Amino acid sequence: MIRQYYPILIESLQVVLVLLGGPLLVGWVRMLKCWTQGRRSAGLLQPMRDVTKLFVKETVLAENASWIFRSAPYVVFGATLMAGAIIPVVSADLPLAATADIIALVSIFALARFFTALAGLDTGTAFGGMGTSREMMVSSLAEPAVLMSVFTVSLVSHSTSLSFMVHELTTVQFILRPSLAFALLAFILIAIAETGRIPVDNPSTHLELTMIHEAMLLEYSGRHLALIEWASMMKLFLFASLGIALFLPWGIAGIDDPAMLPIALVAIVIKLGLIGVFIVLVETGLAKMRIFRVAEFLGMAFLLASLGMLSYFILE
Amino acid sequence: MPSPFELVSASIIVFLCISLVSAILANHQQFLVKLSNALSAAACLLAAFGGFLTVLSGSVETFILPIGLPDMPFYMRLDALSGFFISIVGLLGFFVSVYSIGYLKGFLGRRSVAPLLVFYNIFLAGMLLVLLSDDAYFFMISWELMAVSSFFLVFFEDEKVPNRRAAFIYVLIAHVGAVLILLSFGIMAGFAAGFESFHGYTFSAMRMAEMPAVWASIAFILAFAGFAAKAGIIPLHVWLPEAHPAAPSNVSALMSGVMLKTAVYGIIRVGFDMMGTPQWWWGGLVLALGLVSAVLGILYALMQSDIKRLLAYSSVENIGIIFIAVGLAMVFAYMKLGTLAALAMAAALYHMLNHAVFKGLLFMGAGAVLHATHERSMEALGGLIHKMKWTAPLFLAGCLSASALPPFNGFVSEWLIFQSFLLTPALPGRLLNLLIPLGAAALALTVALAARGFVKVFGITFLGQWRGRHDTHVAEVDWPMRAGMIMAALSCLLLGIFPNHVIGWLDAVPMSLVGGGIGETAKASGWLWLTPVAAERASYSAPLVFVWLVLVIGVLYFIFRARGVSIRRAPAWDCGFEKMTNRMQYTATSMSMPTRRIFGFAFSIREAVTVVSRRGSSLFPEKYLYRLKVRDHIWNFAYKPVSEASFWIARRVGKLQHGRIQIYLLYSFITLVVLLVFS
Amino acid sequence: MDLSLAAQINSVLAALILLTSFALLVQRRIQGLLHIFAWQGLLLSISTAVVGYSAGLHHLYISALLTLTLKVFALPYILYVLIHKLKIHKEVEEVVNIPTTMLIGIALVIFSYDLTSPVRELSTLLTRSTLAVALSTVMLGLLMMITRKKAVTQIVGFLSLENGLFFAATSATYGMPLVVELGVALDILIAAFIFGIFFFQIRTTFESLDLKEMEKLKEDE
Amino acid sequence: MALILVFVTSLLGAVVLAFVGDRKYAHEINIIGSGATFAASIFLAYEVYATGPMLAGDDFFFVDAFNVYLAVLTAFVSTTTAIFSRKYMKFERSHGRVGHKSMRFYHAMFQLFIFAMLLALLTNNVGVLWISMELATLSTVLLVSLYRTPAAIEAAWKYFILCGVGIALALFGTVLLYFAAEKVFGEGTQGLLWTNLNAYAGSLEPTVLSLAFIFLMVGYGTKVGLVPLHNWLPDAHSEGPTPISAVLSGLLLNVALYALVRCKVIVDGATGSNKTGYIMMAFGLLSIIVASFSLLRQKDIKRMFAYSSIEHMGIATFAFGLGGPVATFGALLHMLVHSITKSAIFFTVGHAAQMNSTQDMSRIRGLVKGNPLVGWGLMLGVVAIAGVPPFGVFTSEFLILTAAMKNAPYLAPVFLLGIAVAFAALMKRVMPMVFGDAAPWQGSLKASHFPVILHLVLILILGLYMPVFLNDWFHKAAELLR
Repeated sequence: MIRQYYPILIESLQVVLVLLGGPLLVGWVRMLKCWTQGRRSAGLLQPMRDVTKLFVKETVLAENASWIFRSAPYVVFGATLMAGAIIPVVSADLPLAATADIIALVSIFALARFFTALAGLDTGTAFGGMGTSREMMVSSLAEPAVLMSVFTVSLVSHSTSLSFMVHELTTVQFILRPSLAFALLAFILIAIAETGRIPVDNPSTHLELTMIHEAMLLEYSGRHLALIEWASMMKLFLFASLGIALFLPWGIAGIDDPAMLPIALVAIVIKLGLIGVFIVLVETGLAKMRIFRVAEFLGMAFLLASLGMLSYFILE
Repeated sequence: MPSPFELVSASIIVFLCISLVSAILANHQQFLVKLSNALSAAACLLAAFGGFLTVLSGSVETFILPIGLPDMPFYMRLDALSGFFISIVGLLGFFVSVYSIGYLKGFLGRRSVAPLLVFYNIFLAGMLLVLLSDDAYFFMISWELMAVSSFFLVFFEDEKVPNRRAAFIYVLIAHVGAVLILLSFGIMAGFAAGFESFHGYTFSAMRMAEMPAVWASIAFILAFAGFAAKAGIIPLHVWLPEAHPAAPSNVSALMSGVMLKTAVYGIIRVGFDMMGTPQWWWGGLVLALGLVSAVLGILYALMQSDIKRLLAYSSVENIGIIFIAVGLAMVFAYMKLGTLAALAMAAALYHMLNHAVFKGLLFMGAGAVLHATHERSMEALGGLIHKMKWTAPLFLAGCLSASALPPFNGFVSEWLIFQSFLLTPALPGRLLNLLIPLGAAALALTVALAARGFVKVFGITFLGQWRGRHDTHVAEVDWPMRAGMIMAALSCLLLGIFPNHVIGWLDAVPMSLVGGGIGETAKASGWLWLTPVAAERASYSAPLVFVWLVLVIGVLYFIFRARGVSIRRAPAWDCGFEKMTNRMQYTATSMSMPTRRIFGFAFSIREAVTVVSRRGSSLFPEKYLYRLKVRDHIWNFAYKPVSEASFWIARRVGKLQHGRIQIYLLYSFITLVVLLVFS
Repeated sequence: MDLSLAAQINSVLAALILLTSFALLVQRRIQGLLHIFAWQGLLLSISTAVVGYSAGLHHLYISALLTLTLKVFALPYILYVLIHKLKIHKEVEEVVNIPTTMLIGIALVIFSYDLTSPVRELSTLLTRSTLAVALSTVMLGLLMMITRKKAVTQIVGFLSLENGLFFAATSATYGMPLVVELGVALDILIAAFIFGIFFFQIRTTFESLDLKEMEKLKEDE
Repeated sequence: MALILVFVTSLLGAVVLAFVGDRKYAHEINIIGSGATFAASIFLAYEVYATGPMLAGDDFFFVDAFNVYLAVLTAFVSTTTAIFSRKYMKFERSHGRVGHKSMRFYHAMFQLFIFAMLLALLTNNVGVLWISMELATLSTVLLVSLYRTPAAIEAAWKYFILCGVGIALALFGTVLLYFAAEKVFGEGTQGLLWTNLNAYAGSLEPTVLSLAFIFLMVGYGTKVGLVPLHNWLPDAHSEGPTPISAVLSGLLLNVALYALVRCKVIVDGATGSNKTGYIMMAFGLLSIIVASFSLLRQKDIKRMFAYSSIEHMGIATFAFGLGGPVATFGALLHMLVHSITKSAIFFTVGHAAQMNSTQDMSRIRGLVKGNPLVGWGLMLGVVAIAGVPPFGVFTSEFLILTAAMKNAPYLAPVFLLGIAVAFAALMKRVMPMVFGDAAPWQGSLKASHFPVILHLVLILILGLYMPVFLNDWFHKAAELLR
């Protein structure tokens, strides 16, 4: 009975986790930040409150906004949620994980970005265009880099389908590989860029000259904005758990052993918490880069990732 | 039930008849446009169907046409490979022909469309003949028929000097390429039967021929160079970004969508079929050039502000991607890895099919924009999404496929190529081993850049506000044009959603060439899941992705509908900026500025800012003029020197014709003496 | 007379012909040019006659006669008349100066001797040495055409070149078959008329017979 | 029988036209005369095809596969040229570029020229071959200078002198041939008959023959227009009346090459080596390269196509030098297709020049607008001559190139270079002339389209389908020349 519904259960659990996890992680990061800067924090649930507030607010649409502008939030949210249904967070045994392997996953994120970018251009404002242009620059360097780093992992684990990768990595005994080290390094850099954190971008700014991701969203309001914000929070969460799944998967429940789940939950919470700490350290430690330094930053990430794959082919 | 071969040949005959009729009925334009395009559409369907059946059954049909030299009739052969390409030609030809019914109306009254119709049909016939021909002579004839007819199509609007220039460069490179191919055939024929008779010219004889490795390589290199020139591989691509914009859009759709593929067909035919097993470094060569073309192609594309030029460069990129896959297939075939070779080959074929469809769609869309606005430069376009309610979404579908985003078709084939990269085992030769990861990296970069490029195309052309000085009256195009684009867009989606069926269908081709297939393993875990080799290695389910997206979006949308919170329209906020004008938008040039900064080394960029100031005082400038000229290096590095050199030689040679009769007599005298001495 | 004597006569004539063609090279005055040319023709016809007599080939007499009429009387006369009609002033102008031309000429003679040596070995004729002379006459004629500036002198060179050919035809071989002889003679006659016409055309269009006028047609720099 | 007719008609035509002079039906007579010759040549061809090679007029004439097709070709092209020259010369006459004396002269000489070429082709006597070659030259010299412009006279003079000298050298070669033959056949005509020489080539003295070949090569090579003996050709072709240019480069060059090849056969037979072949290949390649590069910088339209003739003769010469059945087949075919195509081109060029009243290519524009058939005729003709299928020129070039790739692969790149450059040059020049907007000064005229269309259709057919008899002839001829 449970057995046959187990896949559905685990999948829905996963989806719920992602939906809630995103805002929570962001809240956690903000809390930490406040503490480090010696401010009183708004609490763990603040992001969630923001989103719900936005949902009830009225939506204002620019006059010449087309259907692209209106549909973009839905596409973004849908795509991100799908990614959420694929990346193993607590259990490697996701029925939907086979829907899209890691390459497909990357391009699902790309799909979301594609529409955000179009939305930025749609209203024909100066800032929208600027945001789009910059975002596309970042992405056009970040995407290949992320692909390369995951390639390295998938070469090691002889698979590109996430659940099998996790399974493989958890089951075989651990050996330190230079290629993986490179890949991990690259991945961290890219994750920062992809999720629009300092030093690449600053999610909490609306200062015209520095913003990238926000610039595209300037015209959004109400539920559209809510969807996008929520999606970006989920994205942070997902990248974090993707990193976990690829580079430190220990603790994730393997193929059909539900008994493992509680431990897995605890493990993931701890890991995410640590990642949050890491993010905060980085963000308080560093300042935002000039826009064209970002290119070099990402170029380095790309280089590292390629080095990882090279070293796999040459050394291992 | 006629055999596939009969279907295809019937369509060829129809094409030739149409071109004849069009020549005769030259002064019933109105009627002619409808009739001839409708007929060609029908003929295309015939051909496509024939090709489809051939691939489906994996059958081989041969036929000998008793003309040509009496000792050397025209041999024809319809096998899975040619069948596949024929079905591509037929499919896109069908869409485009339907589209043309509307598109050519734009020319009526301005100029006679008779030449266009004549050469358009010869062009289609020529491509089919190339795919059918089975001996060197007939192949060359069909090849040049294709080339020359398209050459006349390129400068259909012949008053424009740039068009003529484009056509000239095109035909020159095409002809040189053709001669190279001819030379390679010469080698093969020589080893097949010597030159005591004409029987060495048939492909079957060449297949039999035993060639020493050196000569085989020379022959392959020659053929490859020739075909690469046609395919527009960098550095032989220069004709492509000139010719495609110059040609009428329906023609550029065909040229870019299918003509380039015939070159790939040639390489596969020679490399896999006629040469037997390829040598490993051939694969390496093809792979390397493919990579270069892919990356540089898309980079150059990003710099363009002319829609059709941009699309043309993106064709260079896609051909590069196809070559990457073909190169991998060659390497695997050399290593006798049947399945992997089949995977790479299938990826290549699939991507050709996809590229044909979406690039055709995009060019048709560009044509629609051109037709509606008479404007090709994106700098003067914008906001068309409000005026062209049909074209915009269709074009968007094309862009999504071209930038390899799920669930559209472009993604599937590129995914397969990535898979074949990741499945590569250790290879012979350190160079290749380096090439594989670099290749993967380059491909990844290409895909990302492509997405960037197509955001630019769609965003600048269709979104925002009209950038032109005065807002011209723009109307949506008529139904035939829409129909053509709709069909293309639908097939983009379907090819993306049901990859298993497609792969299962085209599996006959790799089966016949590399003796392996992935048709079975691909749908091992049901039609829903695409698993190229095994579910453990990789899996992708396009239908689910599609359904999921539709579901989520639909659900959310209806939730909000149900809550019925009103949406208020207001002027764009833009951080409180006031008096927004359409000149404040980002333009195509400014969009691509970051890329220009990052990848500047790849171009020759000339920027100039001139300050126009009132009354000479530079303190209060009236306006700034910004001029930008971005060209690819290849022209200056490779072509200019050659042409200058040949003119230099020409001048030297001209001095021979000195004008003084005594000198001429002296030539004869010296010749005589020299000959007498040296014999 | 016996063959050896005929051979001696013949080789003497050969030597004389060679001499005349050298004389053509050095001659500065057009009048003199014509005279020398006529002499050359005469020598040619004599040698033809001698060969014909000694070998008892009577059709050679005909060709001898032809040569006499054409080369000794007709052509020189035509040229003479033309020169007077067209008032060509007397001096010959050369591109290369005379001594150099002489040296080149001598080199050519040596060259043609060397060239025909294998042929001479196998020739069984009494006239074998003459082939070399014929060849060198041809060469010298060509040389003359190259080194002279006037249309007339070119023609004279051309004709002496043809003399060389005749000499080869008659004395190296026992004369070509009559058909050919006649044909060749006819051609030469026509040629003579044509250059006659030409001189007038050139004269009327260019006001001179200097070839410098006729260097317009060329590849422009 | 037919043989006699062939000569009678052309000679008679010459005589009659000499008397008819500038009457208004002179053109028609000219056409009829050449037409009759053509018909006769067809009969002759039929006889030969039926009965095989034949000797006639006590061995004075020899007709075989090799020369009979050239004879038919000559008669055919001369007929179409006559048809073309009807309208063309009427235009020239009405625009006062030629007087009535010159018209008389033109027609008579035209027929005489045809006669000379046919004689050269069909005779068996090497001496007579030489004579008729000379006759062909002399009969065209004054046609080249027909317009009496300084340029025309200069061109004619150069033509006269250069070809005269060349031909003289060829005579020396012939003499040497006879000199060698004499020792085998003794006195008399026997020693000059090609059939005999060919039959007993083995017993002729090789040193003499190789010496002779050099003179023949330089001599006839001058008339073929091989570099560096070619300098008369561009001038003569560009300055004469266009019909003459058409027959000069369409026919005379062929005949000269024919003479050369006939001699080559004998010499090869005697020496038993392919040294002659190498010499011819060298000349061929040199001609291809020099001609194609010269094409690049041409301004005068007829001059350009003259150079293209040099290039194609070079190709044919190269192929003959290459030897082997396929290459020789290609060479023979190339002679055929080149003369058909090139004459067609000259027809259109003539009209184009008349329409724009200039031969300067920069002043000829938008022919398709002015006269579509002339425009497309020129375009297709050039496409054909540039060696693009499905036109016949491609067929021969295909055979030659592939054969070259087998027998002399190291030469193929040079060949390729030549072809590419020539193609580029022709296309670059012709596209603006044919397309684009018509020049304001462009006039209209009654062009004679029939010959052009006929030639183009023929050349197209030859590219796609070769009649069996032609194929047999080429094979026989190739046998003969190996």
